[in-house]
Amino acid sequence: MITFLRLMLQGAYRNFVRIVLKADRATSLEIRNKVLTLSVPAWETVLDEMCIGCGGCAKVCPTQAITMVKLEKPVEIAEGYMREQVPRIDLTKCIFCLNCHDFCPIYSVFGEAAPIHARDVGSPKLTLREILKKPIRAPPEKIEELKKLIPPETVEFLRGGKK
Amino acid sequence: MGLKATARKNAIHAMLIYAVGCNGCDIEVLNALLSPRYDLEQYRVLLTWNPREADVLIVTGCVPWQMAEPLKKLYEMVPEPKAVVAVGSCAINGNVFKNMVGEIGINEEIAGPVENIIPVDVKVPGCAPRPEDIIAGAVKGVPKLMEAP
Amino acid sequence: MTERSKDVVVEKELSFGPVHPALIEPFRIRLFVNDEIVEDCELTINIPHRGVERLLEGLPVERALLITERVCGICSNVHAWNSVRVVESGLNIKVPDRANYIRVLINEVQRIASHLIFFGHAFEVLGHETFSMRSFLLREVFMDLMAYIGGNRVMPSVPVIGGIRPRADLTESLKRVILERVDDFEKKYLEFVERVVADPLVMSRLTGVGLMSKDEAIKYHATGPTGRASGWDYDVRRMMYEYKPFDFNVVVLPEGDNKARVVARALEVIESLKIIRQVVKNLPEGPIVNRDWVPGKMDFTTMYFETFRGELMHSYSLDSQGLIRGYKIRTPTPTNLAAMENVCIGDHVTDAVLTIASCDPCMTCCNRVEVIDSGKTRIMSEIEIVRKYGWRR
Amino acid sequence: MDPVLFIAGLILSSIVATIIAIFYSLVLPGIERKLQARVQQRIGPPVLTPGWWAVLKFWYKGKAEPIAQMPLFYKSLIWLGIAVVLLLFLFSTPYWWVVLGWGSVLGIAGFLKLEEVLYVLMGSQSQSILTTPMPMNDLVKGAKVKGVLREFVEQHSAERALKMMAVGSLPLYIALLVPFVAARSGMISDVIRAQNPVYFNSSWLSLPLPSNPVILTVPGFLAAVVYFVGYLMLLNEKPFSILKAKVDVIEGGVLEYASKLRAGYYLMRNLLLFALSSIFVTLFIGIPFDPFMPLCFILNMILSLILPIAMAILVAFSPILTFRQIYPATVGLSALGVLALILSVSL
Ligand code: SF4
Ligand code: SF4
Ligand code: SF4
Ligand code: SF4
Ligand code: SF4
Ligand code: SF4
Ligand code: SF4
Ligand code: SF4
Repeated sequence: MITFLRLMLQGAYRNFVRIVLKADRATSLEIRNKVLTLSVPAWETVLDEMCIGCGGCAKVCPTQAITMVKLEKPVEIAEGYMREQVPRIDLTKCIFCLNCHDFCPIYSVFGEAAPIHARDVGSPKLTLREILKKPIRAPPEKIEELKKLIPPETVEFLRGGKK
Repeated sequence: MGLKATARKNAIHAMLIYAVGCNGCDIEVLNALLSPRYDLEQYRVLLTWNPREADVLIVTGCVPWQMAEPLKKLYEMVPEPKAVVAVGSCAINGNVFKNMVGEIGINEEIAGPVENIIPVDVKVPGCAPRPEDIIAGAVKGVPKLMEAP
Repeated sequence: MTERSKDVVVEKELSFGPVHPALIEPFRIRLFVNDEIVEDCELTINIPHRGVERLLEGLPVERALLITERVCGICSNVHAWNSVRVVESGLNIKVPDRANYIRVLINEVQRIASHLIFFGHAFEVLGHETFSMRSFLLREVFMDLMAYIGGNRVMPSVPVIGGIRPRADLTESLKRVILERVDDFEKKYLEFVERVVADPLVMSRLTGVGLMSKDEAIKYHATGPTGRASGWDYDVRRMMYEYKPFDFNVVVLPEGDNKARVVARALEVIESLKIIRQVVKNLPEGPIVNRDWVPGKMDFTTMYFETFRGELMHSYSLDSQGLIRGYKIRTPTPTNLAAMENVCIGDHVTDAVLTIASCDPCMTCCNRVEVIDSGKTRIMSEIEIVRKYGWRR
Repeated sequence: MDPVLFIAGLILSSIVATIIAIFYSLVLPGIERKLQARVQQRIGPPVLTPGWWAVLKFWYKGKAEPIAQMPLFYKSLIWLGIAVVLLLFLFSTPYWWVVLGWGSVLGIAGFLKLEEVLYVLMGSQSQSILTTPMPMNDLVKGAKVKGVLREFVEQHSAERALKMMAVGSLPLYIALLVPFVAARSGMISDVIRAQNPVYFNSSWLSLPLPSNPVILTVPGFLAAVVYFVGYLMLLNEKPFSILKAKVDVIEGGVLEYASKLRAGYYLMRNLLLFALSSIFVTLFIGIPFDPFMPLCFILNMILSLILPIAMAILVAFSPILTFRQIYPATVGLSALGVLALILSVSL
């Protein structure tokens, strides 16, 4: 009974403050601003700086949601290797199966931090250069499989063949 | 902006129809509606469960064949003007249930996506979409309501 | 409840759903009532059938968890985890300790989120909008944590075969965030629970309604908090090696009414918080994924798991190419369903809906019937039956 | 008074009162919602949205025929309801006090009862898609009980409305009697005379304040509390919203009203909300809603916010009660009302 009374008085006071002073309001004003200015950011689906432009993700996508967009200025990401294209995902076609994420060579071959994640989760702890330095650690059949999906020179490059 | 458009802009009743996905999207929609953090009501969108009262139908899920008929009926019940917001990858393209079939070829259980059954005005992609996407999507349906005769 | 008698005389039937504010999920409730008192209840749950088990037939096992995760958006992690546990046990894949710890962490985070959905739903059914909103607000903490760890609020996709997705690895700063949020949550949560339990109006609706005895719980196999609130001390987590390193209590309450079902979940949240703290404190160093395995032939393997609503079973075999054969899922709700149908008998209509909600239903299941077709028994899906025998209304 | 002048005044006062009541009552739900939103730690809708804009929007919505047994009858119930509430309100304004004795406890109680009957009629008419007629193959499964009447949830709501009519609103009627007993008369004019004697001979610009409002006496206060709970019951607000409990009967009989009819329903409900609050101020505080005395009716309107605000806060903190709790609650409240009634004889 005492607890009940204490809670009731406490609650009455708190809610009075809430009503009069808008105290401890939980509504996120940040989201409110974004919505009212029509600027909810789109999902960040591809981390352009990390991608090596192999085009594997576009090939594995079951719904053809990924198109490879040619870069205006190719970037040299490692000695002798140019990134010429980056993937773009059409989210209305995407089924969020994460095939692309898992098949992206930088993730699926090394099992390290994923540079691309269909759900805006890529914040790799390694730089691309470091990732590229590591030798490949996958069974040969897997590499054969990969060769079907991404250009063979890329696989060679990832294996450390082309330094 | 006439009185009609102003009135339509200032009071929007939204109804959630959960046409079977995985519970993920409908709970996110409820989150947007019920959680004080997102609070859809501040954008003048009020929750209703009555199709007779609704302006915006928020449909989630991939619509199995058993749900197709009820969905169509409910859509017919809503008086004009109305807008349909398809939330989630399930509602837009059937998600894995329609597109990642193993050996059966076509999954006959799914009559969806929602577009196959009722016209869709706004698509909110994601699995599951973030509540702020859902709110932005629901708000995007408003111009259609305002412009309707 | 009163025992379902053989020949009750019933005045009328009230049926509602599949679209209804109290259900949210599409299923049909048919209540047979005399005046306000429920005499019999039937739940039709076939609507959400998406044929998940058949979809999985013949898929490579690595891809399976992306579908199993979508069996359910409340306990996505549970389905993903249990489906990889099956191969892990069938093919003897050793999972690194660090991965196990993080799997437990995300599972307990999701358990709390799920129990808070339950409060949100139960209070909504009670008609108590404010408490419902408070539950949803408290839940945000864990949705945020899920987004930090897995990248998505609903589908964190943490487990992969042999470990966890690299994305979900815990960094030191994330650990600190988790502890801070959890401490802050605990304070607010305890206040909230104290407030709810002291509320005379809410308690007058919950106490003594929807009684389920221990025998009934066992008879209908009501697992999870539903059964434990009836005094049935059964929790699969105690038998799982993943949970061995952690110290937690299994909440068992003897009353078996709606109040007990609410309180049981409220107390389980506190136990889950305990586990989360232990994970963060004792997290071992080491690899997070073991990739030394090749998919290959595997016999039927069955794994049980304690989800947030009860016992979950996943079972399948692999053929020599590592493709899935004969996937089978039994989720907790179908077994709890029989209990739900029974416990609401003898109560008022409004209480009956509450009782069903207090068992925490979620019906995205697979559904099939056995048909004796010219002497042969075979399994048909509902769509085949309707094609063959027509749709009767 | 000259009959022609009187009738002109009657008509004019009715028009003014109606317009003010409609405009003002549509602000109340917004205030209510905003308060609840504050309690629920959120921003909530703008004040005009749930009332004003919603009604206008529904008014502009396309035509939708309700599914009902007798659609025409079902539709007319809404306009009937608005008329009943308006008359109920007008009878509590001074010009009507003398007309045929309607400005009395009988006029108010009678029209309130009529209002309650409407819910029963609406419920028995409405046949919404959300229940039995939903295209579902659930009858394929054999329930243990077969061949029973399949009832619409709205019909179930009608049965509940009937029960609420029988027991639920009793406290309100008992509480309503207290000011009349205290004034030893059945007429509203006598109630005001007992509480606010200056009112009858003050000019149109003055503000007559009550000298001995009944709410400040012990029985009056008890009755006011009982009146408040009865008010919740009559408005079907939580915790007594069993006949439109979202969890089973959804909105009950009003489920099928769409577009203009729904605008009408909102209007009816909000008018009732205001009428009951205004009657409360008239009877318990002694400040009538006199359309020809601006200060007087403004004070009445301000004071009549008390009940909706109290209601908003109570609603935010209460679950729906079932008949298991409503029966004892009404018995207790009626007893309290009777106590107030007995005490008020001594006033
Ligand atoms: S997640 Fe989307 S983009 Fe990636 S493979 Fe799947 S469908 Fe394609
Ligand atoms: S698979 Fe990965 S590296 Fe290759 S194009 Fe796609 S995102 Fe870039
Ligand atoms: S889109 Fe994803 S989260 Fe939404 S219902 Fe479908 S599977 Fe669930
Ligand atoms: S056996 Fe039944 S549930 Fe399983 S896939 Fe086939 S039809 Fe679906
Ligand atoms: S019962 Fe099934 S759907 Fe419900 S929470 Fe558990 S696993 Fe998820
Ligand atoms: S395997 Fe068969 S007998 Fe055993 S519990 Fe399941 S349905 Fe019953
Ligand atoms: S019973 Fe419900 S929660 Fe469990 S798997 Fe099925 S749909 Fe999901
Ligand atoms: S009884 Fe079995 S087949 Fe039927 S819905 Fe439940 S789990 Fe699925």
